[in-house]
Amino acid sequence: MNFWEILGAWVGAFFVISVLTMLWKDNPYFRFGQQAIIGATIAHYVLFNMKNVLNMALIPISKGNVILVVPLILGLLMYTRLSPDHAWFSKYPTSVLVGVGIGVMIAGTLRGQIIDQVKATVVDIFTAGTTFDLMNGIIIAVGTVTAITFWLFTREHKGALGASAKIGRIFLMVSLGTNWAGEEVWYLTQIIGRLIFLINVWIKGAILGMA
Amino acid sequence: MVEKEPANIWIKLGNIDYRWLYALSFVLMVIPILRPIGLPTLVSEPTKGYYNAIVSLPPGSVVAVSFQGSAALLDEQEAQFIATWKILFERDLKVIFYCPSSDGVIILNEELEKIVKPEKYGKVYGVDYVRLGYAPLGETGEAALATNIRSVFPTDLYGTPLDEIPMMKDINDHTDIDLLIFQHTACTSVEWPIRQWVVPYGMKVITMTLGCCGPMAAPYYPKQILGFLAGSGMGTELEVLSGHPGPGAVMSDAKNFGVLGLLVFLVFGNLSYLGKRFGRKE
Amino acid sequence: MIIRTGTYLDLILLIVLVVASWYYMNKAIRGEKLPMLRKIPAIDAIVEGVGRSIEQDRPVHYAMGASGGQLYSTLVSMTLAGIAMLRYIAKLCARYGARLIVHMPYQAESIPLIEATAREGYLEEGKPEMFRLEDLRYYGQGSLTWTQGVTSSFAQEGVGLNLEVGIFYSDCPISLEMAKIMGGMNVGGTGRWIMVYAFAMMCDYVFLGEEIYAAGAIVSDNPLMLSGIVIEEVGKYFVFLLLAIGIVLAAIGLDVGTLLSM
Amino acid sequence: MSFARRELPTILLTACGVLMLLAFFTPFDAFQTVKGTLTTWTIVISATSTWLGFIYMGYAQYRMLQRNPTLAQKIYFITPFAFFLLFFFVGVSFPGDLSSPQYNWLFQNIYRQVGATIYAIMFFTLASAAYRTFTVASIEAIALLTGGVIYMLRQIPLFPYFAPWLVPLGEWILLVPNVGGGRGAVICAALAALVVGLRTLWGREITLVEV
Repeated sequence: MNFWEILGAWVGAFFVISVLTMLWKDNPYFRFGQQAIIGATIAHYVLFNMKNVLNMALIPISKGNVILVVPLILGLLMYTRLSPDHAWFSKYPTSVLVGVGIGVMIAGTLRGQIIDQVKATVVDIFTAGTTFDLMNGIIIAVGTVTAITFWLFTREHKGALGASAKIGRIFLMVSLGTNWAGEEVWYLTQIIGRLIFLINVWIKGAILGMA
Repeated sequence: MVEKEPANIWIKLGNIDYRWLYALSFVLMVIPILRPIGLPTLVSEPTKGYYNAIVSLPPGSVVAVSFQGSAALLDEQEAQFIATWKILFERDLKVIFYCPSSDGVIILNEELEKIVKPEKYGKVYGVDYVRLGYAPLGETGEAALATNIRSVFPTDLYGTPLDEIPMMKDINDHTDIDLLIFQHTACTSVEWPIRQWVVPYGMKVITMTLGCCGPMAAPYYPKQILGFLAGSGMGTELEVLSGHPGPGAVMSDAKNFGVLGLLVFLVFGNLSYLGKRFGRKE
Repeated sequence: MIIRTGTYLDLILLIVLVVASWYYMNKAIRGEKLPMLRKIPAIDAIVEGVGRSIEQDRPVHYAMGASGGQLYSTLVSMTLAGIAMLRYIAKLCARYGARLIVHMPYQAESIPLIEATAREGYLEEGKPEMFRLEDLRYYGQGSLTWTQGVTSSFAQEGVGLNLEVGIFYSDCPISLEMAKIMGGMNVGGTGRWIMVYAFAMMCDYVFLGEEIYAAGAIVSDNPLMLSGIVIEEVGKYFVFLLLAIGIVLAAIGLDVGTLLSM
Repeated sequence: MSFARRELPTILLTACGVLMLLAFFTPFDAFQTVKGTLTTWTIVISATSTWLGFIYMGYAQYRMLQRNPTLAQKIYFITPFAFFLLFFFVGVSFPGDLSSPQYNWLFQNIYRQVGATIYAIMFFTLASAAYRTFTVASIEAIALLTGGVIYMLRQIPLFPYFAPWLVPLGEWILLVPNVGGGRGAVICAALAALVVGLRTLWGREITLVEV
């Protein structure tokens, strides 16, 4: 390991341990690390976006693409929020962003999250090759329909609707449990990765010089 | 004391300070990292399919590797990568590496130069393996590559035109490639090689991916893809199967141990619940 | 063709929703009675939580997620749901005199909207002087710095009610669990199903998935917003209809996969 | 005045949204160009506004120092600015800017190293939450517990070795009941998001109009 690698291991370990102490309790070491990371991440965020402004607005404007002055001014209008009298100017850039966002959202949601889901539910049943697949397809369809009934707000959940919503809730709970398990094992890999870094790279490599 | 107030145990069992759980998990995970144990691993069918797809290739076959590595997700996949590179290099195969992500180039560099070292297996750059570098391919790029490699990568990573590389002289499209190893970190990308390589040309494809993406790959095995590796667990399986112990073994041991603390506490929590419940009835 | 192929069904669904919106919103404007709405317990829990915070002399924390200020992505509606809830909690805090700390998302472009909404909440209750700008916290990009900052704030300033509604990725488990460990009361939810498990497991009262949108409408107490829930209901029945038609057509041997790709 | 404060931003919002939808539903190139332009604009607007975060962070830190002017607080106050400056100057002063090896060193050893630690912390928080909630208290809780524990054990190498049936069972839970429940949840959330979007385009979303 060269000097910079060793220093890097020390710096990395310093911050990793600082974060991990949060599990024990709040302490000055954790707070120092936390404050440092705020500064670092804001700088990173600002730098990347300044680069975007430069490449996507300032350089094209200097080359004659003058229309890009408009978003630049709209972006600057965001800062009027800092002056109570002119704060309402910031509604303009916000409106453009939200307008575009809603266009993107509607276009993306209709197909991917609704129609394709319905399609998959129907197709799974009718393309099933075996009885087992067919049964699974039907279970998925039942789960989908009952889960939706759980979110019907305009009727009391009584009688048939109540039973359906109850079944839907069980499907939802299994789904939540599975999501938990998927994430938990994935995070387990990550904590082990950090521990391997601390033990093999920092302690063995940088401190004991064994690498 | 304890016998007189049995309910107290149950309440205590359900209210243990979480920090004991955290500390227990920590200790359990550190043990196998310091001293790998090598707990047994079941080698699953997709892993066997993956391994067999490589070892059954006749000598001199050409393998293309689409390597989309991501630095942030390396813990999950490094075992798969290293074991795969070792299996490839110890056989008489010609390997083409290309990267649809910029991270991929850096990771591959680290792994080939520092860990696997192809020259150790007597492999020569340009004769036995080639690195084509990075291009933001996407699904259309993978399709273009299948019909004409030179349209996407006119040169290799070091800027040498492909025609000047001995190994690449006769290789230009899917007909010259015998196996595609497709590595991806977005779950739905598993469909790319299937749509672009398997369906139109009937290519042999195997894939490597994250643990969470395994279930998305499973429906395509064994018809469209001959095998797949998902997550560090299956990376360990490949290490066991191929006899190349690596980072996966430590990871698996630590996983096996790390989860024990949680299981113990789950039992505590349920005992506490049942104890409180039946304690109340009496 | 005027309509792009492959978007016919999308358009039909959109038209159904537009017509339903037009019908029910007009009904709401005319002041006609809307169907009764099922109770969501988490809404009452918010008021209870604010009361508890005042009793214990601890602040109320509100968060929309480390990445919850997405104004121009497909998740924009979830941001708006978070904003609607912010307005409500600001009003409640102003009304009962609790201190509100807002942990802002990293998207700086959403800050003006967040500040305006929080101010508006206090203004509506006639207590604009209670609004404190320094209680809008910003932590930079990434879920780590955000969770660190939130945890640190819980530890130093205390946590009474911790309300989290909006777009959550891997940031919610830590902030929710830390609030719980430090004795706070958690209420919250997100529309991203993959993260709902964290809310279901860690919150005292949870908005399951879609309920965050319904809750935003219910707390606004505005008939126009409330009519939205009925409009969604129309959409749900349309989905049932689509499913039924699909199954019938598939049963008589048509290629439903292609039909539903129109 | 009122028009410029209230109606005009709403009109702007609706126009942007409708243009994006036209680009999605119609095949005309003109709308595609407009869509491209608007997308670039949103990036420029949001990139220009990044300094707002820095300003709000600075103000909150300053007020905290004012209220509690101890030495420790002074150190906490200076830290984020020090790290901001460190990242900022390293980011702009070396050739290659953000891709320079110097900035990359900072990024890898502080930003990324610490960023990965978040997942590690997550493992512990999810574990303690499971300890609290994974009980056999009700049918829903049992569903949560079963889904969670079985799918977790399926992913830990040791357990399938002794109980090979965990693999197909775990996969079945993931691909059948989980998909059923999850699909219903996704459809409902998507419909709700669409309704909010349409209401906003209509200029009826009070959250935006009144502010």
